[in-house]
Amino acid sequence: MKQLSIIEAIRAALVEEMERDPSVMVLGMDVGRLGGVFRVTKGLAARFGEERVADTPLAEASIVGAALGLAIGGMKPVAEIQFLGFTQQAFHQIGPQLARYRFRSRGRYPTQVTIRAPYGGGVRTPEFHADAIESQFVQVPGIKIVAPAFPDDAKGLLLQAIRDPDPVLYLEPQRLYRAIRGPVHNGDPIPFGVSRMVRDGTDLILIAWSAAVHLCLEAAETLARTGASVAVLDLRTLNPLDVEGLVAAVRDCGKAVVVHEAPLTGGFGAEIVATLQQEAYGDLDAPILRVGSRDTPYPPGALEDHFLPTVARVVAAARATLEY
Amino acid sequence: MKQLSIIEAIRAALVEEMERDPSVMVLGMDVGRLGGVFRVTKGLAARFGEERVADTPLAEASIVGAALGLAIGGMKPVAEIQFLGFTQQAFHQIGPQLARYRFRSRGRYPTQVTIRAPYGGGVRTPEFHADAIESQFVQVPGIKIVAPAFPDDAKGLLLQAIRDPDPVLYLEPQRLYRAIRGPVHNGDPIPFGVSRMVRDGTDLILIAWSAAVHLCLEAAETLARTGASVAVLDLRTLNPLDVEGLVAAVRDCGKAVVVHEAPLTGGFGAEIVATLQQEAYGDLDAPILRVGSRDTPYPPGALEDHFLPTVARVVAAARATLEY
Amino acid sequence: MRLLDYDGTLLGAAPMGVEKAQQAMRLMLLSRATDERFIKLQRMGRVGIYGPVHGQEASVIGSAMALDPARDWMVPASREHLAMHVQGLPLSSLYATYLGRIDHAAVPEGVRLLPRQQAIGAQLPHATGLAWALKLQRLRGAVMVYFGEGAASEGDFHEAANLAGVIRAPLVMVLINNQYAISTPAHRQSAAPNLAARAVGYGFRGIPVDGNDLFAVHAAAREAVERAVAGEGPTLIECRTYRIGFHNTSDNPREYRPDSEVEDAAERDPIDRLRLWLTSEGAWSPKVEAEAVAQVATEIDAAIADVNAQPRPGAEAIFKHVYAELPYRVEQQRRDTVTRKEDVCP
Amino acid sequence: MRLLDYDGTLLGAAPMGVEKAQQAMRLMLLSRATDERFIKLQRMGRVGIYGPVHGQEASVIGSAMALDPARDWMVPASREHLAMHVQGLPLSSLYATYLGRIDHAAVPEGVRLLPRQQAIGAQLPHATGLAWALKLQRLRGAVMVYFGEGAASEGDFHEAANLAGVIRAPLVMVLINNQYAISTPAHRQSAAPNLAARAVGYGFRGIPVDGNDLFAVHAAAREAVERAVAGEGPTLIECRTYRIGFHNTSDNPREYRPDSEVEDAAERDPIDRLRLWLTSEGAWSPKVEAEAVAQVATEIDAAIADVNAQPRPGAEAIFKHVYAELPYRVEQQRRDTVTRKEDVCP
Ligand SMILES: Cc1ncc(C[n+]2csc(CCOP(=O)(O)OP(=O)(O)O)c2C)c(N)n1
Ligand SMILES: Cc1ncc(C[n+]2csc(CCOP(=O)(O)OP(=O)(O)O)c2C)c(N)n1
Ligand SMILES: [Mg+2]
Ligand SMILES: [Mg+2]
Repeated sequence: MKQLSIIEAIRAALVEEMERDPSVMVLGMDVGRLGGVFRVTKGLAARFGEERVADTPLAEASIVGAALGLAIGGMKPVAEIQFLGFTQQAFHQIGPQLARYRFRSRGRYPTQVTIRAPYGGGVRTPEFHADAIESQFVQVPGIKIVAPAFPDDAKGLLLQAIRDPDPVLYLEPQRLYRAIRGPVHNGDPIPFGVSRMVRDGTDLILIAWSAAVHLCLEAAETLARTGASVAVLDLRTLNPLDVEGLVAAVRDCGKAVVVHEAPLTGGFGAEIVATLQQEAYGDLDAPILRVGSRDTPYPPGALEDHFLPTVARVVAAARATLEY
Repeated sequence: MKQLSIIEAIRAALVEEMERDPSVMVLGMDVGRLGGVFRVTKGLAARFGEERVADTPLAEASIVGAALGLAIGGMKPVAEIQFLGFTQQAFHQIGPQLARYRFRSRGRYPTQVTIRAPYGGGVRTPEFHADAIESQFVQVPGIKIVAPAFPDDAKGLLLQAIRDPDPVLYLEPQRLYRAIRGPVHNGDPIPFGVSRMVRDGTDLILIAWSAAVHLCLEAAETLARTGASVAVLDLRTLNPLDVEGLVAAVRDCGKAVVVHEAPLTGGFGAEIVATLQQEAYGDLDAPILRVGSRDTPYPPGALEDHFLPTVARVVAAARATLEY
Repeated sequence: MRLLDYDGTLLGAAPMGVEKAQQAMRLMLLSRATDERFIKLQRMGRVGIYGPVHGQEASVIGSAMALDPARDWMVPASREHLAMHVQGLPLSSLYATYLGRIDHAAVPEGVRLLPRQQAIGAQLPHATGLAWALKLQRLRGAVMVYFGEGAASEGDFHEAANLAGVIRAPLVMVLINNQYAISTPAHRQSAAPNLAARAVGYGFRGIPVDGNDLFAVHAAAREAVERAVAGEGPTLIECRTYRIGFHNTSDNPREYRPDSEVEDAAERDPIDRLRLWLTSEGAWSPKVEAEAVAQVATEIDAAIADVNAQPRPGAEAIFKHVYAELPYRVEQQRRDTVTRKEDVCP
Repeated sequence: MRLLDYDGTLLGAAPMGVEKAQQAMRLMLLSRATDERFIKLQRMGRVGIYGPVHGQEASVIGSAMALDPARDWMVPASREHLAMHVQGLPLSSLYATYLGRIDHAAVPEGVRLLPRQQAIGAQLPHATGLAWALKLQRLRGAVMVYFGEGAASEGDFHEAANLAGVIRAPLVMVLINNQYAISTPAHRQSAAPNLAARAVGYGFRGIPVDGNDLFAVHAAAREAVERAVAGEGPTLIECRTYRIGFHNTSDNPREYRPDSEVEDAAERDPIDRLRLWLTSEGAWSPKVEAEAVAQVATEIDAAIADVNAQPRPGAEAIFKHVYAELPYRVEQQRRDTVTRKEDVCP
């Protein structure tokens, strides 16, 4: 099996889908000749032409709004927003428009649009470029949210995103883009709403998505050295949420910690805790702690390690939970 | 003491602050001669002049962005966004700009801006006009979020909002604007971060803010008829959150239900549950249920009663909790 | 640009024959009668909120009639009711929105029309994208998008127009400048005396027209559509008209504008002007008008009766079309809502 | 608009005397030397990311010098480094941003300057609001705001400009059209050949100038500032220049533009042009230049040494200035972070 980086896996999915279906196209800033600021779409314009891999003006709302119009007109656009932080400029075209257009048109205009955006910290970016604002989209009914942490999932989930009849926000872990390589199947889309146990364990489960999964794996490894058996669950998609998978995992361990890169308050961790304490109340042996970033703006790169969750903080929360 | 509607209470606060401080001004669509689509600012332009009560073009991002610039230049703007749903058009000027400007400028430019916006359902508005998207702002460090449910609080909290050195999003319960009247003190600002017990009870506590408080009061009344003693806590501000008040309230009752108008998933209810199950775990005698709107787009007015939380649904959740 | 003078004198070549002008006249009467009927229904509590077209009929009908519904698309804002009908939406579907039958209000398969848009300006990038899709698929056709002078202040307008220029989209942007956005007058909306001139900043043509002149609007729109279809890119048409009615049924314009201004505007009524010309051509008379008015009333009655015969949507409707397939939790909510059968709505 | 020809010939009246032009020349050299130094520091891993001004010096310096720092305000985007210094920001504070001393980088009290903006275009409505504040308080002064031709595609540009027109804000909008937004060329950014013409759509003046001509930029900016201060409203100045350098230190322009294009542009170098004129006036020579270059290097050294003498911010810094007073939970987080003393940063 091929070993790919996440960038390569995403590119492979785009190429496959564009080969398979002529209505699939890519649009966004600098996605054409340059191949995007991270070179994710490198080579696509040369291969599929600049019409199907289209550079757009610097205007996020029109990228999303036009993608919706393109979808209504029969295309299957994959729009790149250069960094998730800049989806804020397009916010009114995502939640109230793209996500609701099927509903508003009573099913006449389903909107098969994928929005790809890199996000997350750890790479000393300028302001806005690392903002983990996924939870702001969780409260937008109608749009699915996907956040892979491994090359294989990156590919399979993107295949599904592009083919999915609903709009999808596909979050790319900037920090892992080239940092990890892994086997990538030459295969089918990965269904949404199915979490994955990426490490087994019996004492406690760490729940995460995107880059935070790797933080959890490190923390679990550290904890293993002191004899704790810690599992790690990768949610993979935030909407649909794998409620059954979560409940089953917590039932087995009785203890859980949720870890995410977004600031603590109002992060998607809150939803997971609220769901679990309702659906698995009887199985819980301790409160579910959350480890997130600090409730401050994302600081300049040199200070981000004070802001982001660290292995040490995950380990500390896990220990507190184990000892509860 | 004067009996005022919420609209009158808000207007009274605006008048008092504009009298007191010449740098306080109002801007927004139709706020001048018309007095706003709900006539909240009625009479202000005549009284303070059209420079201090300024109609703006139809462009939300520029209203918020200009308010920030006005504040940097020494004014204390109170910006009206016609409906909270249209803050989405200004989203990138609120979270990443207004809320972070103090931080970005390292304290050089504190941004004393109030954004007022009506929201919430129950009045059969067109699309977007009822959207309860407050939780999207909860994950924005730097901006305070205020949501009064009574005329007295509406006035006192708005006085505080305008005087507060930090930016404040002030949410007005559209449904209650003229529906209730109440005594309004001629007095001081009400401090943020202090919840209020609006009904005492010992078996269970209903936690809410804005219009949902009244839903809870009705539900508590219904439950009282079957012998349950149900308290109602009005949060009043979502950021800062009165964690101590919440914990104390839950400690007394052992059981709680959170009620809000926003769709269930990712609503601020999740944060309250996650906070309480961590901070008051030992005091909880049942899982904390949440009652919210359905996880769908806000439907056309004629269907909103299927979407919104109802007294019946609050009562059902409370009963399930009481019987747990 | 003006082709019909206030007194009905033709100032250039008529862009349509007498028969088509008669048809336009009937549509304008239908538009005005629809306004009257729905204002009445609103006052009776049978309609939530309604925004009349009164005064803007020439802009709305003149432009809509320039499209080929079998080839071109229409993207409305929210006040172009009858344009939607001209594009192929059955009258009863048009009315169904106001009468709470949301599924009946849906645009039928085959009609190239998007739903009404309540977020001012948000439809503009959709229209650009749709026009782009036509171009990418080498489909002959144009997209016409409506918006007000208020919407022209939104960032969405700018971004959509600029993108349309860059990709040379087959797009016709019809800006209906009715002088007001709720209470805000056009001069407080922009310091630019000529909004059509904004097109220069996007690299395409802008044309200001007398929006109360059906012929001028139609001629400008037809040319713009032809240019779009021929691959010559977008056009911005500013129809200068006046909102004689209130903003909507919750509005009272006396709070912000003098009656005299409205009376002045009423003297330039677009229907009067076309009637004068048609009459001078011997193609209209009080008798023809009376017949047309009666026929319009019958059509409206029939359409409303049709809507009223449709079942009112129940709880199920709020879960339909949210996703292709409901996720776990939403499906749970649907079952809860539907099985409780608290059909609390009227 | 052009005042200095490519060969340094003066085509009209010089908008500044020889001495001021020498000062401008020194600032442009300082700008270019700053670019070189920070690119070097970035390559050494001491700076995260840096975007050079190379090629745009006349636009940046010529406009900045038109402000009266004791009266006027400047709102930068992110590439106008030296303009910020001209406005009164000490060189060491300017450099501190790149060297991770965020508190030292703050704009000192009394300097009428906003911080750099990383969200493209977002500063534009702030500038309009600030200009509005001056006007409301009857304070004499103008606000100058910088942005690129890429930023001019954002909705924020449109909304800010339109509002400025309506309120006749004392605003000078300096659009630096350096032909690229990262890899996107200006013709893919907009189909409009003349971005200055957008001003017409907002009811104020737009002036295209040769952005490599210090005199033209300065004359246009000075007139615009004067008009703003005199209450005559906003001006949009489009400085047409070329980004000779890369977008930033992570960019490689060879991936998207031919070297020949850059070489062509380099022949219209703004520094060369001013040097030719100053030399022809007998006010510049290789010797003067050598002295200026040496002095600039000394200034840069001193400023960097000053920054390096500042303490690196610790964990405490991320909680400072989030609110006037930290709410309960954030205060808890602060205590946790600070007391653990995991000072993990370098
Ligand atoms: C984004 C947004 N902001 C505000 C509103 C509230 N609103 C509804 S109609 C309207 C005025 C629209 O003016 P214009 O675009 O000129 O269209 P007209 O009503 O005159 O047809 C406003 C402000 C809205 N619906 N959407
Ligand atoms: C809102 C937003 N979108 C995208 C980006 C990423 N980005 C950074 S610089 C840049 C290009 C800016 O071009 P222009 O405005 O012409 O300024 P220049 O870089 O040429 O000085 C882009 C797209 C951003 N920082 N902000
Ligand atoms: Mg209008
Ligand atoms: Mg540029």
